[in-house]
Amino acid sequence: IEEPLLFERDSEGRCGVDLPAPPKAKNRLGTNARKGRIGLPGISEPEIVRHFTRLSQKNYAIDTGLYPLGSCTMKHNPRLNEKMARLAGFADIHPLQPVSTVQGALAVIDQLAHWLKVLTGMPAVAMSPAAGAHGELCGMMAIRAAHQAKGETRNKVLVAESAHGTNPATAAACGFTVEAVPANARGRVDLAALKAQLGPDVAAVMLTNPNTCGLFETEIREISDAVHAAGAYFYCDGANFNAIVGRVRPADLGVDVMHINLHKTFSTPHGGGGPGAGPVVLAAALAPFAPLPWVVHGKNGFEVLEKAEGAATQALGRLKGFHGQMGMFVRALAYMMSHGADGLRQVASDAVLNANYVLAGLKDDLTAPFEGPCMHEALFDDRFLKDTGVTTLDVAKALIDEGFHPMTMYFPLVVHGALLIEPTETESKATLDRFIGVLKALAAEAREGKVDKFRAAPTLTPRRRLDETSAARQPVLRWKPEEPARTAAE
Amino acid sequence: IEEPLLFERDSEGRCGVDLPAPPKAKNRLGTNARKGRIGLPGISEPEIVRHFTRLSQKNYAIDTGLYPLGSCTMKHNPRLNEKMARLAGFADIHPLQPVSTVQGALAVIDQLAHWLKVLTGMPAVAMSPAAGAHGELCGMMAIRAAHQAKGETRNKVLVAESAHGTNPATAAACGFTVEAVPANARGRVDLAALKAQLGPDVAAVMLTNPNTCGLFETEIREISDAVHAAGAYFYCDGANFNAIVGRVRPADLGVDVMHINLHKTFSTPHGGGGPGAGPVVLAAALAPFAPLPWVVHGKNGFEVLEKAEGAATQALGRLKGFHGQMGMFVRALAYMMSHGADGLRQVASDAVLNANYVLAGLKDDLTAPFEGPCMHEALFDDRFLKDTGVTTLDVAKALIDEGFHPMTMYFPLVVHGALLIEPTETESKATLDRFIGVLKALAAEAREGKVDKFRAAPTLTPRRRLDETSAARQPVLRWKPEEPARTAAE
Amino acid sequence: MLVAIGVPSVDALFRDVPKAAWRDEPFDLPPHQGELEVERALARLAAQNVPAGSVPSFLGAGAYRHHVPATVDHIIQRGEFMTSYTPYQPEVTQGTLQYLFEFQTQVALITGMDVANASMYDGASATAEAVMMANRVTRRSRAVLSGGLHPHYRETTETNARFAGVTIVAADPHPEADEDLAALIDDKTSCVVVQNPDFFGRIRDYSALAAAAHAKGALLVVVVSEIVSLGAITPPGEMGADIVAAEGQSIGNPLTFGGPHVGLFATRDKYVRQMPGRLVGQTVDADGRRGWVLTLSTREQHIRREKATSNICTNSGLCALAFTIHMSLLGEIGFTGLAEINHAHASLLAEKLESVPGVTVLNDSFFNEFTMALPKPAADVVEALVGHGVLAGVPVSRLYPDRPELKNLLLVAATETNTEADMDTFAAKLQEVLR
Amino acid sequence: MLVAIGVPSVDALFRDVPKAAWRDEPFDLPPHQGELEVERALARLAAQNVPAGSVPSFLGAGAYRHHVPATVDHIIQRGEFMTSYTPYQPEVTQGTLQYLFEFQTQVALITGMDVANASMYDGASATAEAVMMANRVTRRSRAVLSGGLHPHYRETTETNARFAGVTIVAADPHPEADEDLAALIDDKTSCVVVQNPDFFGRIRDYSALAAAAHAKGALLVVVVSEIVSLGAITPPGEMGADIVAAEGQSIGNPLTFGGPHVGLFATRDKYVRQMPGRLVGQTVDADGRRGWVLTLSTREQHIRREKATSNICTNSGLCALAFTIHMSLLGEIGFTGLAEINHAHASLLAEKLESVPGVTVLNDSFFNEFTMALPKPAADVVEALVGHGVLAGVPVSRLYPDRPELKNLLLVAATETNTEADMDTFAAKLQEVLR
Repeated sequence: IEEPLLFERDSEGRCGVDLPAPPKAKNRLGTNARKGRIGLPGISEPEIVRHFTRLSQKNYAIDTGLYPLGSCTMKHNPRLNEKMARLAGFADIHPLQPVSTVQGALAVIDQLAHWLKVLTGMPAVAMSPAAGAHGELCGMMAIRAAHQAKGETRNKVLVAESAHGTNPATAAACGFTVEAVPANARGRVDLAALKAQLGPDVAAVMLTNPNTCGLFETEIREISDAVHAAGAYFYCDGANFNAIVGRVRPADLGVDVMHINLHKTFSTPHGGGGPGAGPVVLAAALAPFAPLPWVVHGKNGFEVLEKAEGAATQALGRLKGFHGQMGMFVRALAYMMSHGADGLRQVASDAVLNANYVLAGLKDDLTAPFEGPCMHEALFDDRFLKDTGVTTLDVAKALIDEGFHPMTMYFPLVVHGALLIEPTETESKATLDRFIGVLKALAAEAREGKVDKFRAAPTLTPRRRLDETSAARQPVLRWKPEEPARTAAE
Repeated sequence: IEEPLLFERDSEGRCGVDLPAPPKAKNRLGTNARKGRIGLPGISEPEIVRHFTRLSQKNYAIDTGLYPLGSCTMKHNPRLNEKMARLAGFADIHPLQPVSTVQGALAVIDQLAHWLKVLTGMPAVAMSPAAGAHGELCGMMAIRAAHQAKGETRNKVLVAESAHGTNPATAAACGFTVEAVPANARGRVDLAALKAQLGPDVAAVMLTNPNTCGLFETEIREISDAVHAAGAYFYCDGANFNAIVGRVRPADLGVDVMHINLHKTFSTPHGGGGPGAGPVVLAAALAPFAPLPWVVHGKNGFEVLEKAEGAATQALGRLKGFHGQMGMFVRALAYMMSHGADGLRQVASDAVLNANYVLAGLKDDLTAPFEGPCMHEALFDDRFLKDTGVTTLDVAKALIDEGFHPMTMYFPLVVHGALLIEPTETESKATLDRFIGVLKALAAEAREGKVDKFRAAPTLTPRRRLDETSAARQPVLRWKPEEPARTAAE
Repeated sequence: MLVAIGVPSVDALFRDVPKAAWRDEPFDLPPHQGELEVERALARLAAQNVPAGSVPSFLGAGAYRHHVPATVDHIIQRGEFMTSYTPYQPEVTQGTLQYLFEFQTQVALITGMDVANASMYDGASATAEAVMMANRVTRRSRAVLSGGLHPHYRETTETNARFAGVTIVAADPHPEADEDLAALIDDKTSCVVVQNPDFFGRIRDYSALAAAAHAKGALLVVVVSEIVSLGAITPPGEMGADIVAAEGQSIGNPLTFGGPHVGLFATRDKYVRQMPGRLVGQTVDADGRRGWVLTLSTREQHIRREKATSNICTNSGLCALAFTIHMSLLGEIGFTGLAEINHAHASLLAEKLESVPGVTVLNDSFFNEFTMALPKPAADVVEALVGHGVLAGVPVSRLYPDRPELKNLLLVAATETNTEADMDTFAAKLQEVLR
Repeated sequence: MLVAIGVPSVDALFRDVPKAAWRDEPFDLPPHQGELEVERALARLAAQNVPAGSVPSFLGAGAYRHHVPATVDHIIQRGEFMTSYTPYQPEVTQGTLQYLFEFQTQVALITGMDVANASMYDGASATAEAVMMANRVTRRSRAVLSGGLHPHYRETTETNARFAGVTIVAADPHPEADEDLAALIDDKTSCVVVQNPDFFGRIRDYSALAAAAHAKGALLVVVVSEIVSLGAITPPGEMGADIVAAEGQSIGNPLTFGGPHVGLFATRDKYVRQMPGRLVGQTVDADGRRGWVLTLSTREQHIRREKATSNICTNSGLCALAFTIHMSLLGEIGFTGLAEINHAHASLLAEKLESVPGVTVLNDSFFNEFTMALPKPAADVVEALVGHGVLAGVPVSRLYPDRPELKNLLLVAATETNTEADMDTFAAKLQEVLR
């Protein structure tokens, strides 16, 4: 069934809310009152519930099936966390209430910070970044501020070739020039190349570990030592922290700064693209530069430092309004408390176990570019599709018709036609077995030359393949009313 | 995608909850502790969320589309009501807490009772019945108790031919014998026949008004006068009260007792078959017999009479545990407060308008057995299918493939192959137009002889027509583990 | 729309209504209000109640405060479940039908019975229906009720019986003496109804009573008002029960002042066609694929009208769904584990309260609820403890006001939701009040 | 599973981790807890806060307490929305894509702009991105900020600017004087950033400023921190704005201590390829049916890496959905009606507070928030009023501690959620505290 746009519905003069009459009071708007209609449709509440319910049914989600997007960590989102975030004591407090009236909220921030610091071994954490990329921005700013405080001008940042696109984008947003560090044949950073690139102009090196090939950087200590010896800082992209949480502390690997995607490792929902939260843990050398606000212990409980003064004199400034993503903090803390120190270890173990099970199950049918074991995700390239006429994209779309969301495609860039599969710890063996079986069958069909089937896929979805090229060439980014002229002609 | 039963899932030793360890304490269970396994599967929380989410997607619901089940009144269920029912002050109170600690709950019962009394014009209401049929039981018991109190033995109940099946079943459950009252050619009760049936052995007459043909009983006053003259009581089935709420008070029609389905007229959700709530309004003559408990105004606020003594000496007893369906009361009261006296009138007007619009739109293509205007639902018979080979059932199933839930079929019994359509007030004209269009097209296809298409329908659903006969012949009412013998043989 | 219908006004559509009964003005009730105002008004009423979770609370007597996982309420609110009707059109309601089939299976498993229906209004009305069913099966109309049956269940059964012309023989309630129900069974008796754990919390083996009943051609009906107990004690099916009527609220459903709750009803295969209520059965569709339908509807009122097994048309669908989800989450380990914690908490509480001077626990055995004798009227003690911020339990006199011999008895329950600190508070305050 | 993989233990899979960094024992953190216990612990923390809805509350300054219809939170919790990812696979995420397209349209309509993106983190970060975008469009790097810009927005912009090498010229905040921003624009200026209503609540016509900026080749960025105002005042698009950065929290989203909120971002068609953030566009599928996809991704970091328009990878999806649903429910009548009530409440409140001796309202115009001068430091007054159970507003000194000339100023907001009784309480208690 087709679902029209809200703006295309029968709507004459309806309203889905019932507002009280305004009291009589003087109009003090001044001379800038709105004139003319906005153009919003008026639709009844039942129709709106139905509209969005039907739209929701056009979505795939963790709640409907496996979502094996490598590097995105689509794990189960416990409903307890949702319930906790909606307690009036968290959801209905204003960010600028007197601090005496929000001590519990500040305690949540403080407790979450404590968990993050212990789990990473780092002495400080900046809580306000709103998402992973925002956390990267925060981390790179802290690095820049630290160099500036030392009177150093270092303008170059080395970024691993396999890095998420946000890494170079972030470095550029902070005014750095970016240089790629190549990968070696084992899918890790090429240590010799890195050493050659390091120098007095390098402010930082940005790596992901486990990296985006799903591999642990075996020479991580050698890397961090080299970075430090060169006077640079080691930024670790924390997107894959879920592979080692409770098992390995980034501080013990020589990491100076790392963001943590609460929506990946700590299960806050992805929400169709946000909101996220990206707290950043900082080594002692970078801690003084953490952005405002800071939550600190004071005489009368928690206090909030909102200006660059006192202990926060070197703070790098402010990254967003208010205190950060409180709603996400509550969810993440609920997750941590539910799992505990023991449960979080188990998370990492199960995530790695599941990924290796997929790798083992598929390595004979697909082609794995690097030797295992992998960490939380299994990487394949498209050599198994060679000469079949079928592409990575085709496989992904065919998977949709089998009832599964595709894996991450064409990333990381270091292998050709990448297929990056991350099952996460919350999937059962039965689900993985079914997924492996389907992929094996698809690989066989590709070998058998069923190109047409692949090209046509998906066929069982609300829409078939969409024309992205024309969408970008002639962008239609909003609904517009039909031209009055045309309406009149009809 | 097929969804296995919970019991068929991979489950070795899992558990979807995390319980604290029990404290050390003496075992005082005695000698009857459970031995042996129960046989419940153990499944993780993510798998369970997915299981039930997927099951939900196999359901049609008001939230997904028009649900025009005549006599069932499937209207929009506002989410505000759900939110209110979940306030801790309502959801987390024990029914036997000291009354001083539940004054707000008793106030809800009292306020809802007030609304019901004013809307029906009746002086009393019994709140505890758990559903419509339960309310009928309550009403018929009150009638029997009243006759007994007068020392009369009247054992016969007259029930309209068009009545819901619950009416005769209820009368029988109270030990009455049941006699049907025929309908006349206008789809109303045959007054002359009724008068002839009335006599000193008749305890009550049970009618629905508007009746199940969707028609208002034009001679309702004459009927009630005759019933009263014969010393009997007039039980009105309130299932269709939504057609006249805010417009007509049953008391003004001579009704002595009527149940009210809160899930029909007052929008509490049907929930796939319950829970409902069926308060019963009572005339003064029947009020003393209302079942326990009674909520009354006392010196220190509200009090609860739980025994047949004092004011409640003649109470007919108890119909269920505790106080009735509190959760439903809160929802219904929220609905009433939202609509107000003015909004409830509008509900009736819009419900009747929508039904007549459907009647007008379809009367040339389908066959209407009685002349309009109708009230809240439009009745058709199957004359329009004569000689087509297509049945009412076929039309209903074909409607499913067009994205609509079928109307009520083969009820009321007074017309052949009935199709009873109730759109309710919460549907938009656009939706009704689409529904009318689809039914017109189906009628045309039936006339064109497309029998095969009808017989095959539905084809777009998770299941096609199901074999109800074999289900009843060899009932399989629960999952059972496979026979060990067979497992061993495999 | 009026033009299409051909009337000048909506009021014209109501022309069949007698003039004298037509009301042109709104009734004397408040006008409509916005969400904000309704929410404010109802929140004010809610605030006039003391939520059981806001204070140490130990009430049971047929309604128990358990922890319901957040997942349960999340799923039952999905519109596809909540705003669907009774699954009369199975092709588009396989979701509802499958969970009800799963529910029936779960109920059968935990009660140890062959088969269960798709739920009833509550435990009390299920008990009344069990007696009616026993009458149909045995073609007799005399039922014997234990004094240990929950008073609301007894009263509900008596009310139904009175109007259906059934004789009820009810033993007196007694918290300590064992009753000889076998002696009350005669060859007109359709059934004997017992509760386990009984109203006073005692756990009994009814196997001998089952044999005695069967010997006289009567059925044994076993009632369970705290379903969690079945995770720890012998299920009725293993004691020879013919019908089980139970209250399922404890699994998945909040207290909600006593309703809606969910009645469970199970029996033996051979009696299934006399069972009241909805039933879901397995079948196949036109393509031979497994599916589910409402079945055996020839027992029901919409087919058999006055000959139906009962007048019940609704089950407690959404509450049954909550039960099914919670039970699925628990599974074997969780359900038995939950029972274990409940018993341990109650045992610990009993120990603490027994140490209060003047207090005696009367039970020789119990699950998560027991009866204490106090040195003064229990209702007064409970009222006094409200002032100390403790909801102390249910005075037996609340349910048996007419039996002075029970007036010092207090029913006390503990579940997994009670902390040891709560228990200590209770014991300390009780001691203070009794001093 | 280990057998299939061919390792003896899960730990063996971690063999690439350096021994020195491998931790065999759990960390020094609490062990796992059940739902019941977690819920109890977090509820205890929640109870240490004073919810704005539990007392008369008049805080604004960029976060506003509005009534969110129950429908909104119901729908956003549907698993298909909440547990879905960024819609990279459009065939199975048309639900997310369509609502984002609807969101973009709503934002464009209410701001009076051509086009909007699929949301940003919040108003402050959107403002910083607006300045960066203006730099890209104009190839300049000097931005002029109004003193009426929310201090958090200014600080965020300054922080970004500092690291990106952008010059910021910021006017001083002043609650009464009109600033001459046109005079600060030179031919190196990329944009001038104003807020409407401004931080002090004043409503301004920026048409002349737009003309002045355009004359110098600079863009006008208009910031809106209370989006409901656009139901009552002239939208930025009609004043010549080139970019609008706004905070959308007021529609559909709770306060939640300041986050997550939802940034709105709109611009002119001609600048769309310089716009940061996600964009959904209309297209057709292989069968020619209308559908939606993420588009213009060549602006984005996963394609262009260090050349991207911004490093932003996430939007505020679920908050944008809440916005879309609430806005749909409101519609034209509701959105303008909501604005009307907000203004009327604020006007009534201003009247009541002005009558308190010593209090002056400084605004010549306002929407739902205004600035009052008090006879003593506003922070002290607010603190004193906490003791009287009133959350009185935001002292300007909370955001400008370093400006003694502002220390007696109090920002006070009223929305549809404030009753007249709340306002009377506020006025009475304020009078008491000032006495």
